[in-house]
Amino acid sequence: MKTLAAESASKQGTGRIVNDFSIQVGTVNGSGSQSSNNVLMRSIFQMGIPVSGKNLFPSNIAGLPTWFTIRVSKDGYIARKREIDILVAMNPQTAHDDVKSLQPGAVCISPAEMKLDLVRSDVKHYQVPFGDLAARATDQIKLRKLLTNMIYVGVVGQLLEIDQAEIETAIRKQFEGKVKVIDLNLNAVKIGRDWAKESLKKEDPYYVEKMDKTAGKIIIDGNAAAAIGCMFAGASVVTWYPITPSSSLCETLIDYLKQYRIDKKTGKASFAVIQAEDELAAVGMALGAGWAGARSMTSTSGPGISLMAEFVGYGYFTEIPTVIFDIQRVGPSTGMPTRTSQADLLPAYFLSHGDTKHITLLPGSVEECYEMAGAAFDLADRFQTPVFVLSDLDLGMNNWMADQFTYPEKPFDRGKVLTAEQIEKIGKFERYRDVDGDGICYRTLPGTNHPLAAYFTRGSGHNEKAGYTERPEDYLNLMDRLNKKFDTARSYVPKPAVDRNPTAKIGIVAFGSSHFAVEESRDQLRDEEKVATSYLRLRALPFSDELRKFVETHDRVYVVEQNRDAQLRDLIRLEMPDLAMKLMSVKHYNGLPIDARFVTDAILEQERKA
Amino acid sequence: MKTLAAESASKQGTGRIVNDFSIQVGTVNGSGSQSSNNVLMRSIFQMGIPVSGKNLFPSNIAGLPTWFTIRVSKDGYIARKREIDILVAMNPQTAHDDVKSLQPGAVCISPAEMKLDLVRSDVKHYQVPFGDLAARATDQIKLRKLLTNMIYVGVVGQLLEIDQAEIETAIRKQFEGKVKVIDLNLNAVKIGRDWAKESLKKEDPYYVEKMDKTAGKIIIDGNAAAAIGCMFAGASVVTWYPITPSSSLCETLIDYLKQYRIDKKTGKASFAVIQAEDELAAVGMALGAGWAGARSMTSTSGPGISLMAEFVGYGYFTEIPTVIFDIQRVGPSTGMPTRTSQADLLPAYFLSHGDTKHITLLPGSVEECYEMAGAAFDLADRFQTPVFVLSDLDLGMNNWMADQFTYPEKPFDRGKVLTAEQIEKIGKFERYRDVDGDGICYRTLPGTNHPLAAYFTRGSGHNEKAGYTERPEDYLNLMDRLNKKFDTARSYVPKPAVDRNPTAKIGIVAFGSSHFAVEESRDQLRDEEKVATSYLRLRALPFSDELRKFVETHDRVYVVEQNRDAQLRDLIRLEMPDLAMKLMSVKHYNGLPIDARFVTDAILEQERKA
Amino acid sequence: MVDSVTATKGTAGPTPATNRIGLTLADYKGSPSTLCDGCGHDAITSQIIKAFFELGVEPHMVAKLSGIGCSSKTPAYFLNRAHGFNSTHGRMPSIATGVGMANSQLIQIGVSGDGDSASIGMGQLVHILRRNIPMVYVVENNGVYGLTKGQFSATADLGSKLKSGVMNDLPPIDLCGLAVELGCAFVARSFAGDPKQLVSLLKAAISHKGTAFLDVISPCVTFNNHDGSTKSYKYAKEAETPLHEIGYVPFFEQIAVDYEPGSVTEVKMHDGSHVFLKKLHGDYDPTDRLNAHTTIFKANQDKQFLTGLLYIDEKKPDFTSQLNLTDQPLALLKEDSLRPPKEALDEIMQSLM
Amino acid sequence: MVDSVTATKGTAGPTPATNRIGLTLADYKGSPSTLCDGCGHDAITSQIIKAFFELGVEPHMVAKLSGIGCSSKTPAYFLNRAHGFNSTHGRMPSIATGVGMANSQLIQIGVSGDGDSASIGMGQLVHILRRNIPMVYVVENNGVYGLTKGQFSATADLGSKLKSGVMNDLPPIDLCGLAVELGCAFVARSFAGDPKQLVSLLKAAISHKGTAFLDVISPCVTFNNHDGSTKSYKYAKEAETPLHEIGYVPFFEQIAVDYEPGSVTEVKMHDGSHVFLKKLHGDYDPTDRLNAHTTIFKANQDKQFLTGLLYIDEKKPDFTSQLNLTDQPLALLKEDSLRPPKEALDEIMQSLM
Ligand SMILES: Cc1ncc(C[n+]2csc(CCOP(=O)(O)OP(=O)(O)O)c2C)c(N)n1
Ligand SMILES: Cc1ncc(C[n+]2csc(CCOP(=O)(O)OP(=O)(O)O)c2C)c(N)n1
Ligand code: SF4
Ligand code: SF4
Ligand SMILES: [Mg+2]
Ligand SMILES: [Mg+2]
Repeated sequence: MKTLAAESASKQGTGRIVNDFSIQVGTVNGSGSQSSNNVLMRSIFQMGIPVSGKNLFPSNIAGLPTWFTIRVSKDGYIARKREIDILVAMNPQTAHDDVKSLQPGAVCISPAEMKLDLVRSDVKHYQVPFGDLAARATDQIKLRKLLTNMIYVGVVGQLLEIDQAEIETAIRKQFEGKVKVIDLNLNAVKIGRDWAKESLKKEDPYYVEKMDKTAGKIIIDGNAAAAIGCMFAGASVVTWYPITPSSSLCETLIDYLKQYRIDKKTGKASFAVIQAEDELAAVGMALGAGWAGARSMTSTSGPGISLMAEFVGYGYFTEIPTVIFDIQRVGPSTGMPTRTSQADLLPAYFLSHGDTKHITLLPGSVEECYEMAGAAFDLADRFQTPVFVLSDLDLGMNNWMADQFTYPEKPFDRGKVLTAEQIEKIGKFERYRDVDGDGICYRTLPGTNHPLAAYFTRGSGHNEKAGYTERPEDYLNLMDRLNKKFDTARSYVPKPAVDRNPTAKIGIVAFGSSHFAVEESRDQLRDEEKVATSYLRLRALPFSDELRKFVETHDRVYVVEQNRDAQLRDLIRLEMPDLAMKLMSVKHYNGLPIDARFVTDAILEQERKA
Repeated sequence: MKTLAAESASKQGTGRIVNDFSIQVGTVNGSGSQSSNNVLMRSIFQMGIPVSGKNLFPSNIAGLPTWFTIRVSKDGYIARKREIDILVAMNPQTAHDDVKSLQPGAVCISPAEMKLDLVRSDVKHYQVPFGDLAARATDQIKLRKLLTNMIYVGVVGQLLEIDQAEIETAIRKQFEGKVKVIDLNLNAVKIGRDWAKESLKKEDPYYVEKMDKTAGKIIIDGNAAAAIGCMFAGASVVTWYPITPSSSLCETLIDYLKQYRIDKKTGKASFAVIQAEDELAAVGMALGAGWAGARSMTSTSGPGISLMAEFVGYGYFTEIPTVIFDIQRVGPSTGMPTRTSQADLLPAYFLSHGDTKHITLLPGSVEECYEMAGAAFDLADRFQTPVFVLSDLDLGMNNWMADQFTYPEKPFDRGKVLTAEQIEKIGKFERYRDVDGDGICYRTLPGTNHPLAAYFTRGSGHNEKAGYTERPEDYLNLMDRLNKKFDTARSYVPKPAVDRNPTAKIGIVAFGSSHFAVEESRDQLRDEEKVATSYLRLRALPFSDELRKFVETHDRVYVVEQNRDAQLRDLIRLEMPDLAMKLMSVKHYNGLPIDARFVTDAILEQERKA
Repeated sequence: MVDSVTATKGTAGPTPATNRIGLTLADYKGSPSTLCDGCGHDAITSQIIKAFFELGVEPHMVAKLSGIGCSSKTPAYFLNRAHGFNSTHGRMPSIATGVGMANSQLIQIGVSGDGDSASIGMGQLVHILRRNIPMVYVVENNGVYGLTKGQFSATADLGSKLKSGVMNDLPPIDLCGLAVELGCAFVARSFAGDPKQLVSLLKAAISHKGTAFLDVISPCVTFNNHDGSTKSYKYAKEAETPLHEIGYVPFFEQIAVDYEPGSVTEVKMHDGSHVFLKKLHGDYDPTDRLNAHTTIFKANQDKQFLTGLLYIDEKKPDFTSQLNLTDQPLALLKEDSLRPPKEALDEIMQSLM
Repeated sequence: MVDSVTATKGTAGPTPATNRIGLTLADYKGSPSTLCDGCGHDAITSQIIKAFFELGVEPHMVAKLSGIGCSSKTPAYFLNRAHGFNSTHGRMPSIATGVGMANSQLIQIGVSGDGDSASIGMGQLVHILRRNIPMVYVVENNGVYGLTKGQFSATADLGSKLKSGVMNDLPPIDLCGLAVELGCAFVARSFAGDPKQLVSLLKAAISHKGTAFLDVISPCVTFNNHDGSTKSYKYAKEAETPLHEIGYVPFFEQIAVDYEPGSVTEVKMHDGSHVFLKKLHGDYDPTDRLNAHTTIFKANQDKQFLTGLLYIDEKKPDFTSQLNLTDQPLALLKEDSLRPPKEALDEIMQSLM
């Protein structure tokens, strides 16, 4: 897997490099290295230094290569960085390739017996007798593998000068309350650290130093953030079918719901969770619940989206609220289930046969995973339609530093629901009549105690009274109203985030997890190449006015996305055919998270031609 | 249902109108009027006069209103005509609305007891004592309903002066061999005709007169045509799940296969047909069969396409040939199952999550339903991918006059399949290696007796050797090759049919069943408004060069299609963003077949603004 | 006649004009049917209307669901005052599951067809039976796909013939056998041509807490009512072998039973209603799951068309109860119950720092 | 030991280095497994390799299929010389059906998981069993979704616990019970930890013409091998109750049986092979479908883990034979058989004029 640790930094050995490097740990999945990597990351975080963590894991359960990368960035960059500065090569299967792909001058920490110094002499090797040290840490053969992971934490800690106290705090947090485990691990770290202090001579430039940039910040993945958002948005019927990388959203949500949404006194739950038999059933259950009035949701990934196609079209046509998370992974088909992608944008937006399109939210940070979860429920209820939230594996499953989430101030928007009393007052009720002229009709919930309240929901042609019809004008009326409703949604969905640079000739448009790479790339373009850019981060479909203005006011607009077919670029072209030729494309689609250098290079290359 | 017989012709009562009018029969479905309407249509056809028949039926089995429209056109126009000239109003449920929607001067034939003359006096009424006449035709109460239908055939025959001999021939053909039935029906026709001769005074301008424009022609629906195409293309595994309006394709195919593809001596079949449990299974079976080397196919409509989404993406990604017919009906969701539409273009083309796109054929006539069925199998085998054939209800289920089909001259193209002998010679085999540089790789069939022949098909990431991979470069390599293959397909798929008018400033682009309305509209534009047009009929996706040239060489190009969202217009805009603003849209999407007047009006309206 | 069980207290005889909540039969009707004249489905619709009327169920508390097919159109033809949901082909069970979670106070009745449930819907059928979601699940079984013009379905009997003469050469799926196998706690078979039995079974099904599964043979007069069909009126009438005569006494009526000891089995339903099964041909214990299965198996072997309450287990926990939901339906909960307080968010944030 | 049945003619004892077609065991191997060390699925893989080797099946005439899951990865780990098809989640049966139609000479073996077959794949499983498509269908049943990290599947026993302590409160689907209910003509249950029984059952399954269904308990060491699991090695080993000892004599070996009369049941397979069932605990007639069902039901009631050949009916017609296809596989037919002559088109055109 030579690209993974690829393109190591060509840092020169002169001077100190402080709080600006990346560490990659290559291990075997199922070997328990996750705790150690977490401890390493958190210790640095606790020192006030911005960090982010990316886990590159295989689509199996145990025994295959895994890489965990910690980026330490004093400037707060949290996108993937291509260059690996410090490699901890624990996996004999990949160690050779991993070390080969480093740039001269990088650091390699490895088990002594691997003899990686024979593979390359132009990187700085620290060779560690992990076996001996692990034997010192425990008598139990079984535990040695696990503790070896903590030993490298000690070694790295010593080399980088991570505060030992912070490592201790992180370990206590990691193994909350389990005293024996904590002691064992602390001891292992110490063994590693002590050995390193005595035996290694620091001959590389990498150091951490305390800062104050993480105070009040949290570390969280996007799926957990979305789960929290769902809970506070009042999700009450949650249906799901396990699939990577979406499962952890519902699994985390279940944990939180059990903790915060079961009445302490009565033991009664204000939610129902169902593990469905598949995605067709999951979305069917969500639609049934949405129809009956619950705040319903489901979460899936690409293959699930495809399976939901028929039902999602049903939801669009019959106007039933529900929220569908798509945590995108690499497609088509099964694709690469543990790699990231943004290639479901177009398929989700147009999901189902016939003329359909769906409100689609595009969170670009863990904060937005939290916030847009809430927005999604409100929009689903307001527009009585399935709403997609498109996250991805990088955003959903990796560790991101973020500001604390703020408690939602706005009350729920439950949309246009008529009660028996209201019907009584109005004296009539027609399910699919556009009373307000915004394309959104009133609905009633089953169980409403009024003789006029009931209506019949059907995926076949229906008139304003929800009666069956095959009349051409009824159909036109319905389809045109659905279009009008969709237009109304333009001003309700989250607006794009725009950073306009008045001197910039070129603009960048991106969405979702590409955001942090774009931010960093803009700095690179500015600092390295004196290229000023404006930036519009799209946060939802359908588009709102800002996008057109943005494109109009720049000479060229680069649409950065993580798919092969330039899906967002194309959707924008359809929205503004008159400006189509201004739209350029930057596409990153090899399954790894996009990085700033890629964006910078791609833009510069096209700018040279422009 | 007032629109159905809507907008009757404002024909004036002066002079004879010969071979240029439309007859609409309003009945109840399940009442057996289909035979009568067929006899009526065929009698005129046999007189050498171009005809076409459209059946507007409800989505149920018996008891609801149905309309059958026969268009008689000396000029050979076979699209729907909006104006009804002669109404046969047999259905009391709709008769009032039907007659109300006629234009002054139209003809209305109806049962006397309905007293439709009281509804309107400005149309020419012929009131017939159907009950009495039916009683004369038979003693059996049960049969009277059926024979009533033949009585109106007699009445219409007399009024229009249809040759009685042709009616007799048509009846003999309709009830092939059933002597008693033939006699009964002939007698009923005669009763109607005789009564009309004696009792009615001809007071309308409509007549038929013998011509010679149908010699050697056939009347057929597109589904039957496609079925014939499939049989001669060697379809060997046919899987299906019943759905309107697609079922008749497979049902007709089964009949033909039984007749022509069972060895007369051994009784052995060169085909397998499976009625699957649903569309997911149907397409899975087709893919399994295609993978194993059969010429496999399935046929469905919108909801089925949605259900096939996951598997079709699998087929794209793993490169398995199969042919999928989508006989489009009105969506979204269940929509209007017995109404026509072209709104699956974009959903089918992009079907499935991730970056996918599919070769899609767009037959525009029954001849092409036949020919493109053949082409689809060749393309599927050549490009090792699922190929869509998009027909629709209008094309697939209505009666079209056409030239006889020609026997296929080209041998099958089975694409790049290696035998054991070939592998032996080459000495190696890699399933996903682009040996020829066209993006298309070689495959082997299971059962190939060579140690190197086997490979492993998977929807997950795979390298050139079909091995499992999560390597970024393997994925890029695969996705880019699939794109290259798709590009190769541009020059293999059926080219557009272009009729360029050198004086024309505007062009029209259309596909599928819109064709005949466009042809007629062009004549209207030319004859009535002196507007010259060029015409490009698209016959497949991906696009080939001709389209760009066509757009480039016209000021404005009207894309005529039968969906709400201008799906083809948008796909063309994506293909040529530089010309995006030239593309205008004409959309007809109320479920009825598109008609020439609609196209003409829509173009003129926009031309006025242009 | 088990009807005599209730007759002793005078509730039988001509149906009264209004029921216990003061509604008339008309209040339980739907829109006019658009099915073929004589279709078995319409006969079943009538009994559904009657059952709800006689039980005095509040119509607005009913949710009526279906998939796609002629059978699945029928919810439009009963209970116009109830919300209806005509879903997609074969997917009614998932909709019912969602509706049941959102509002467990609704009484759900779902109507499906043999194509809808035994072909495309098989997966969802199996899983709703396994979960035991409270609802009445009626399959209007005619052995063909009516709405798509008469192709065989997966319940068509081996050797039965289409009008065209095409013979079915695949074995049928016995939906009751399957339901028993999956542990469904209310399994019954009936016939559209046996309204008396059907209405009693429907009432019992409505009283049951959990999935009550009814497989009702419902002839398709247009496509499967000819000689050679085993789902025709004629065949079913001749072959029907009721296991017992069924009487139903709702919870709001007093029971005054008058029968010979040992001749009637009594089942007490969840809501306090009673079902009485008067033995016809020897003993049949509908609470014995293995026996139910054996009986179905043997009847099929003997080409017998056995009807009645095949299996019942009033103790099996239903899915909704297991979830221990708030008393108020989830669908009606407001922000105060659905959004935890700010302290909860603070606590979570703290844990992530 | 029924092995003694064949031992008398000396074919037992150490496996010979080459089989009857001169291939070695290595010729039946696949790529190295990437499953967890100790996973039950790997144990089953070994027996699949052995069964094909010992039967001397031409590997290139095998098609190996699967859905998605850890279990579904295993076709990559056996028979590298056979074409493989790792399909989508739960949809292997439809692929197998298509493959079987296209080339009925292939021997198909499909491996699936309990999630793959009993959840998302339930509809297709039911329908392949109903159609009786020739193939060996192995479910590697661990009661959890291994590949997605250990959620309960629909075969998890009521009351069994996840590591986290979460309890399963839904009843399991018994796949063998279901298969018997659906008329599957070869139904067996086995255990990854019982290689001897498994390999015999696999060989018998390969000899069977029609769908041979094997439900093999296959512990997931990572997510479902703890105390409280009813799908752990420990639990299965302790609970396993074999119905009989199984011996298999392939058609190409002579039978020389040596047993007490009445102690062994013999089944003759389609291909001329023989299966011998040595009674362990009283009589068991695997050709009695009702009894098979009753036995499974009772074993479940008694929480007994019963293994062996539960049901077999060598007379049931399989789907492919019913179609009366050309002797040459459809996939290999050329234009001359697939395209009717010009006269046929002329005739059709004539009828449309
Ligand atoms: C996904 C999908 N596939 C196919 C159809 C077409 N279709 C409509 S009804 C039906 C079969 C109905 O049969 P059944 O459930 O037995 O109902 P019946 O009409 O016999 O009462 C089918 C296949 C559809 N509506 N949706
Ligand atoms: C359509 C779809 N949904 C979900 C998944 C995710 N998924 C992969 S394997 C699996 C479950 C596998 O369980 P099982 O079949 O029991 O196999 P095991 O891993 O236990 O052997 C799931 C849900 C998927 N691949 N495709
Ligand atoms: S076609 Fe058959 S099932 Fe459908 S309405 Fe008519 S009789 Fe009933
Ligand atoms: S997770 Fe379980 S099923 Fe999957 S490979 Fe590991 S042990 Fe086997
Ligand atoms: Mg049916
Ligand atoms: Mg499993």
